Amino acid sequence: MMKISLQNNAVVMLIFSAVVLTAPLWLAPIGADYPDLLQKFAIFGIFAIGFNILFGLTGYLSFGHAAFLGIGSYTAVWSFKLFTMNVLPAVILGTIMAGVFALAIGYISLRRSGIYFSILTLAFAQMSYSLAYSVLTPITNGETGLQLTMNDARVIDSLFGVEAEAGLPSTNLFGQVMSGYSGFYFCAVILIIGFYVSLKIFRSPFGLKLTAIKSNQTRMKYTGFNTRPYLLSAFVISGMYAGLAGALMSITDPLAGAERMQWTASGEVVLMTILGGVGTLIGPLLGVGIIKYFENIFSAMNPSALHEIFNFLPLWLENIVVGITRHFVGDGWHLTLGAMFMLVVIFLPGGVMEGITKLFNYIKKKLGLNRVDSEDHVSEGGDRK
Amino acid sequence: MDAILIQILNGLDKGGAYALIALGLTLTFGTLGVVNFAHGALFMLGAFCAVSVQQLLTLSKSVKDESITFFDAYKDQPYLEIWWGDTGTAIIDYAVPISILFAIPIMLLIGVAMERGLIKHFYKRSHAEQILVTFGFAIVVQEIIKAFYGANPIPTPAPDIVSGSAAIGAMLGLSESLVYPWWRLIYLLFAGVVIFAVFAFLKYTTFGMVVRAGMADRETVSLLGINVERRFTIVFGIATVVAGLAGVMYAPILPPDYHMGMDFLVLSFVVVVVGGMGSLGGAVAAGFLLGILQSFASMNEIKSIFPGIDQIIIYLVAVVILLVRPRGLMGREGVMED
Amino acid sequence: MSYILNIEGVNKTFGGLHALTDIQLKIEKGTTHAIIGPNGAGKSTLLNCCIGRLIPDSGTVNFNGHNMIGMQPHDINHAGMVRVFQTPEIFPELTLLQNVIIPALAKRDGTFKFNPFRSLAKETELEDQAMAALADVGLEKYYDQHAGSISRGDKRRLELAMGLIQQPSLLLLDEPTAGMARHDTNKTIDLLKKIKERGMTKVIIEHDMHVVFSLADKISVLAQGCIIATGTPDEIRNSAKVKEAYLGESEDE
Amino acid sequence: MSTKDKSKDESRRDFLKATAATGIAASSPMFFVKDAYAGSHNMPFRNNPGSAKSVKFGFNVPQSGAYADEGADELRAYKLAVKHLNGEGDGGMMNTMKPMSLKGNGILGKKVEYVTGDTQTKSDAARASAKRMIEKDGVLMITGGSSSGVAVAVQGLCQEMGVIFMAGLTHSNDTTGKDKRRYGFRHFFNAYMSGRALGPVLKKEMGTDRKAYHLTADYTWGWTQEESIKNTTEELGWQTTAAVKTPVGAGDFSQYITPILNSGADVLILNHYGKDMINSLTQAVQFGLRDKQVNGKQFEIVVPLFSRLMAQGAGDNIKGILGTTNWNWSLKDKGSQAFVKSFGAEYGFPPSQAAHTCYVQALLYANACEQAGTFYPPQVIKALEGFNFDGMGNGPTEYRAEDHQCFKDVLVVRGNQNPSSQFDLLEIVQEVPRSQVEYPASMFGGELGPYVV
Repeated sequence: MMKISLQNNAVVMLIFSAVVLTAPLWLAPIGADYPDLLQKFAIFGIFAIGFNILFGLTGYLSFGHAAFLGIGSYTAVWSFKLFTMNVLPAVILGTIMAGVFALAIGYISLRRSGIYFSILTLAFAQMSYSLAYSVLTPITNGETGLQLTMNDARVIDSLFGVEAEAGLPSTNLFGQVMSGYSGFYFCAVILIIGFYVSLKIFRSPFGLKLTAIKSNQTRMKYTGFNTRPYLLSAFVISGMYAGLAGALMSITDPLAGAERMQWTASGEVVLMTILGGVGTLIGPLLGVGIIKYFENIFSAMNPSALHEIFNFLPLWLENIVVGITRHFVGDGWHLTLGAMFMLVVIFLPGGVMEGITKLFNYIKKKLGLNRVDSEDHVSEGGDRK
Repeated sequence: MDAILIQILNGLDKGGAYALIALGLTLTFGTLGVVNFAHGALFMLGAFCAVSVQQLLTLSKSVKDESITFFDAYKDQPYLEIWWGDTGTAIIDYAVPISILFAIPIMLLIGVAMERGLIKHFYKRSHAEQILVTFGFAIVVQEIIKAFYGANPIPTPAPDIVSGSAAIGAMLGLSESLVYPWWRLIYLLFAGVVIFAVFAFLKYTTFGMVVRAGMADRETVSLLGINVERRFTIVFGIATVVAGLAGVMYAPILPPDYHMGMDFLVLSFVVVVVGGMGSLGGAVAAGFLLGILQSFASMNEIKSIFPGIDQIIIYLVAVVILLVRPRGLMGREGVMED
Repeated sequence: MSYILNIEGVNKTFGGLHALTDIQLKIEKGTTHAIIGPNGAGKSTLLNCCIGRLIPDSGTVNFNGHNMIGMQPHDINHAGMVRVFQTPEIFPELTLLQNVIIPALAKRDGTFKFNPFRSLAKETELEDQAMAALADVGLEKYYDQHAGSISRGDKRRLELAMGLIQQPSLLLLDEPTAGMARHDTNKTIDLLKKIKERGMTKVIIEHDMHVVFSLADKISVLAQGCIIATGTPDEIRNSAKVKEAYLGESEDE
Repeated sequence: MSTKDKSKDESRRDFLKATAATGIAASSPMFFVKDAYAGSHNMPFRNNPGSAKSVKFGFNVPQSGAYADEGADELRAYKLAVKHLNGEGDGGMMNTMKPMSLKGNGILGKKVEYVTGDTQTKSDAARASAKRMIEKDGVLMITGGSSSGVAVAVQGLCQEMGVIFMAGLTHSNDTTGKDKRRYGFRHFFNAYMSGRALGPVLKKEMGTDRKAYHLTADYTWGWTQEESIKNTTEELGWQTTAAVKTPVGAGDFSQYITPILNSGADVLILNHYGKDMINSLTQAVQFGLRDKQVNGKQFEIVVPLFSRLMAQGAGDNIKGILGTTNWNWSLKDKGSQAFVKSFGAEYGFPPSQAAHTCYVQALLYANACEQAGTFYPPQVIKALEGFNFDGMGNGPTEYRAEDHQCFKDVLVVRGNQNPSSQFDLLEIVQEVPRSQVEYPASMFGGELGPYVV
C-alpha cells in the first residue's frame, strides 16, 4: 500500500541535487551565477529549511532564530581563530553550539504558545543582539564584527606545522580553499544533506506527529503524547540548522557581525518561508531565492542599467518604462519587496508554491491530463462538507 | 533623591509614550484579531502629518540667494511670512499643535481606507499571513515617504513657548535642579487624555459596549443583528488615529524619519504582549511599567553593577513576566495562543 | 466485584457555582455504564475531571487502583483511559488515515519517541491497523480525504475510530451519536455493541434514550452536579426521582 | 583556466601547496572562472581589464536605512567624478589637483564605468554587495560607505579578494589603526584627529577648568572617539565626570540626559553620529542644558564629529555647538571652490563632506593608476602610498605609507547662529594645521598585510 508516501525519496533527492549542483548554469541568464550569491542561496536555503521544520510543521512562529545564526557564525570564527582554518570543526562546533543555545532558549520559550512564544523568542534574540553589539565585545568584537587576525593561536594548525605567511589564511577543507565556487559547492552539498534530513523528517512518524501538534495540540495531549519534548526537538533541530547556516556564512566569508542576530534578520527568514510557502518542502527555498535575488540584483540596478535592459524598446517607450521602473530598483528595491509581499499574500495565500501548484493544475487541465481525477477530488471534498 | 524623582518622572513620560503607541495595537488585536505589523508605519505617518503641515505652512517663495556665488542657488522665504509678517512666523511656530487638527481626519481616512481595502480580507487568514501583508504594507508606506521626504530626520520643533524646561523642583519646593522639558510634560498629559478618552469611549457609549462584546465573542454579537463589520472599521480607524496622534506629538522629541516606525514596532509589540494580548488596561500598565524600569536601569549606579542592563531590560522584563504570568499582566485565556 | 474506575467524593466549583458535588461512582470492568442527565448537570465536567483536563477541588479518581488526579493527560491516556469528545476533536488538516495513525503511534511509541529518520511509508503494519479501524466505523472509502472536509457525523465516527485503535481498557464517550442521522446512529450502536463483545469497558454520556437503553448495563443519573440515581435500565426507567429531574425535557433532545 | 587558478592559490597560501589537490575548483568547468585573473598583463590579478575599452568602479553606498541620504550624496559625487574622469563636464578638481597625471580620457585610455550597490549600513549586506561587484561585475576598485563597521568589513574583504578599497565616510581610529589593510585607503580624518583639533579651541572657548560628561554610542567607533576626546580634554586639565554608554538607535535618550542635570558637569560631549546624534542633541537642548549655569559657567555641548546633513536634521539645536568636520563647502581654496561649483551646477545644492571625500577618493585612485601606468593593484598601492598632493580642499595632503591614513588640515566648526542660506549651517572656527593632528603610525597598532594576495 502506497498511501502515505506519494513520491519516492530517491527520485526527489536526485532531482533536487541535480538542480542545486547545476545552479551556476541555469542562474546565469538572470545574472545570479556569481559565487557570493550562489553561496547565499545555499546558506539561507539551509536556514529556511530548518526554520520550516519548526514553523511549517509545528506552527510555532519563532522570531528569534537569527540568534542561532549569529551563534553559529561566532563559533565558527572562533574555531578558525583558536584551532584550525579547516572548516569541518567550524561546521560541527557551530551547529552544536547553536543546538545548546536552542535547547536552553527553547526550553523556556516553549512554556508558552502563540504570540507569547513569538515574543519570548524575540526577546531572547534581541538580548543576544544587544549584548553582542556592546557588552560582549571581547567575544564578538562588537559592531565591527569578529574577524581573523594575524596573531590568532590556531593551535591545531600550528601543531601540524602549517606556517603562517603574509596575509590572513583562508578557510579550507583539507587544502581546498572555501571561497568562490568551491565554497558554493561545499554549501550546496551541505544544503543537499540538509534537505535530505528535512525530507526524512517530513515523511517520518515524528514529522507526522509535529504536523498533528500544529493541527490540534490539545487533541495530541489526550491522544497520549507529551507534546513539549516534540516541540523542543523541533526547536533544537531548527536551531541547529540555523547554527549550521551561520557557520557556513563564516566559512565562505570569515567575519561574524552582531547585526546577524537582530530581529530584522529573524524576520527575514520568517518572510522567506511564508513567501515561498510554509510547510512545503521546496517553498522556503523559493522564498530565499526571491528575497536574496531582490536584495542583491535589484538593489544594484540604476537607470543606466535599466536603459541597457530595455533598449530593445523604441526610445520613447524605453524612456517611459525606465522612468517608471527606476523607482522600483536601486534605492527603491525595498518598495518592490514590500509590494511583492502584499501581492503574494493577497493572491496566493499559500505562497509562491501555491501559485506553482495552481499553474501546474491549470496546465494539466488545459492539456486534458488527469482532468477527471483532480475534479473528482475537489467536488468530493466540497460535497461532504 | 532628586535623581530618583526625576527618573520616576522620566519613566512616567516614557511609559505614557509606550502606552499610547501600544494602545492602538492592542485595540486592533483585541477587536479584530489582526496582528498589525504596519502599526509602526501608522505612527510614522502621524509624525509625518506634523512634518507635512510644517512644510505646508512654510511653503516658500524661492528667492535668489546672493550669498552663494559658485552656482545659482535659491533660498526660501515662507509665503506666510511675506504676507503676514510676524503673525505668519507665529503660525509657523505652532505647526505641531496645528497638525493635530489635521492628523485626526487624515489618519481616520487612512485607517478606514486601509481596513476596507486590505485588513478586512485578512480577518479569517492566519496570523502569519497577516504579518506578511501588513509588513509589506509598512515597507511600501515607508518607501513612499522616503521618496518624498528623504531619509534624513526632519526637525519639527515644538512651539517656542514650550521649547524649554519647566522648573518642577522649584514649583514644588523641591530641588532647583529638578527640571523637565515642557513638551514632554505635555506629551504625558496628552497621552493620559487620549488613553482616558479611548477607555471612556469603550466603556460609556453603546458603540463601545458593542465593540467590547465583539472583543469577547464576535459571533454572538453578529447573531444579534448588529453590524459588527462597520463598527470594526471604525475601531480600526480609531486605532489608526491614536497611533497617528502618538506620532504627531512625538515629532518634536524625535525628529521624524521614514524608518522611525520600524524602530518602535518591536517595542510596541513587547508592550502589548507584556500587558496581555487585547487588553487595553494591560497595555497601559505594561507601558508605564517598562518605561519606569527602563529609566531606572539606565541610571549609572545600576549600570555599573549590571553592565548593559539598560539595553536588555525591556526584553528581560518581558521574559520574566511571561514566565510568571502566562498571558501577560491582564491577558485573557485563548487570545492569540494558537 | 472489580471496579475499573472508582470516583469518590469528587467536588468541583467554578467561582460560586457547584458543578459537581460529592460524586461517588463505581464502574465495573467489562460493562457499559451510561451517565444521563439534563443539560448543565455536570456530565462533561465529570469526564474532564477523569482525563486530567480539569482538576477537582477534592476527591479521588481511582483508575485500575491508581489515583489519576494531578496526572498529565498523556499519562492518563497511556494508563488506558481514553476519551472521545463531544465536539469532534480531530486533526482537520490531516487525512482520515493519518488521523487514525496518530493514536496508533501513541500506543506504540509512548508519550515521546524521537524517530525522525524512520520512514512513514514503511509503517505498513500501522497503516493496516488504521484502515481496519476506519473500516470498523465505515469510513475506509475516504481514507485520503482531509478530516476537516467530512461531515460532522463522519467526524464523530472518525474520532470513535481514533479512540478504538488505542484499545483502551476504559473508553469515555461523550454523546457519541449527537448530530448523527438515525441510520448512522443505529450503525454506531451496532459498532459499540461489537466492542462490548471485545470486553472493553465504556462510559457513555448520552441524551438519546434509544441509545442509552440499547447499550447500557447500568445507568447513573446526574442532576445539578449530584448523582441522584444509579441502577439497571429498568430501575432507572421506573424511578420517580429521575422522572422528576427530567420533567419538561424532551427525551430525544 | 584551472592551472591559472592553481597558481594563484600557490602564490597566496604556502601551506596549501602541499595539500592543494585538484579539488572541486580545479575540476570546475570553464565558465566558472570566467574572467578572473585572465588578462594580457604580465602579472595576473583579479578583474584585470586587459584589452577592454573600459574599466569599472564599484560604488558601495548606503541606499536604505539611516544613512541613505548621505549615501545618495556620495553617489552624486561619484557620478560627477566619473564624468570628470571621462573628460565630460567642467572637470571640477581635475583642474586644481597637483600633481596630476590624469588626462580626461578615462584612465590609461580606458573609459570609466560604474556599478552601484546598497550597503544598508550592515557589514553583511555591504560585503555581499562588494562581492557581487567583484565577482559578477568585475570591478577594479570599490569605494564608499558611511560607517566604520562597514568600512572595516569591506576593507578586510577587499584585501582577501585583491581589490583596492577607497573608504568613504569612516571616522574610527581602527580603520587605519588596528584593522588597517594594504588594500584599504582612507581620506577621511579620524577620532584621534578630531580630539587633537578640538583641544586648543575648547581651551580657548571654555577654559581649562571644566567637568565633562560623555554620552557615547555603545560600539567601537563611539568608544574610540570617547577615548580620543577624553585624552585631549584631560590633557587640558578638564575632569571627566562620567562617560555613559548609550545603546545604538535608542531613539529617546531622556533617561541618559536626566542624570546630567545633577552630575555637576558643565560640558556635555556627545559621541554620537547620524540619527543618534540628532536625537540626543535635540533632546539635550529640550532638557534645557544649554540654558543652564553650572559651577558659575555656561553649560556647553560639544559634538566632536559633525556633518552638514546631520546639522539639517537637528535644526536650530545645532546653533553655536562646536565640533569638527573633514571638509565644508564654504572653504575658499581653489580646489573646494571648483568642486562646489561643479557639484552645485549639476545638482543645485552644495556637496556634503561625504560627497567631497568620495569624489576625492575616486580621483585619487584614478590618478594613482595613471601614474603607475598599470591597474595592477600592488603598483597602484605603491603609487598611493606616501603620495603628496594638493588642491583638493584641505591643503597639502599626504597618504601616509605606513597606515594609509590621509593627513591634512582639520576643520573645527560651529553651528551657525545666523545662517545666510539653508546650506550655511556650519561656520568654520579654525582650520587646524595638519602638524597639530599628526601622530606616529605605530600608535594604533595593526598590520597592513602583503601587497600580493
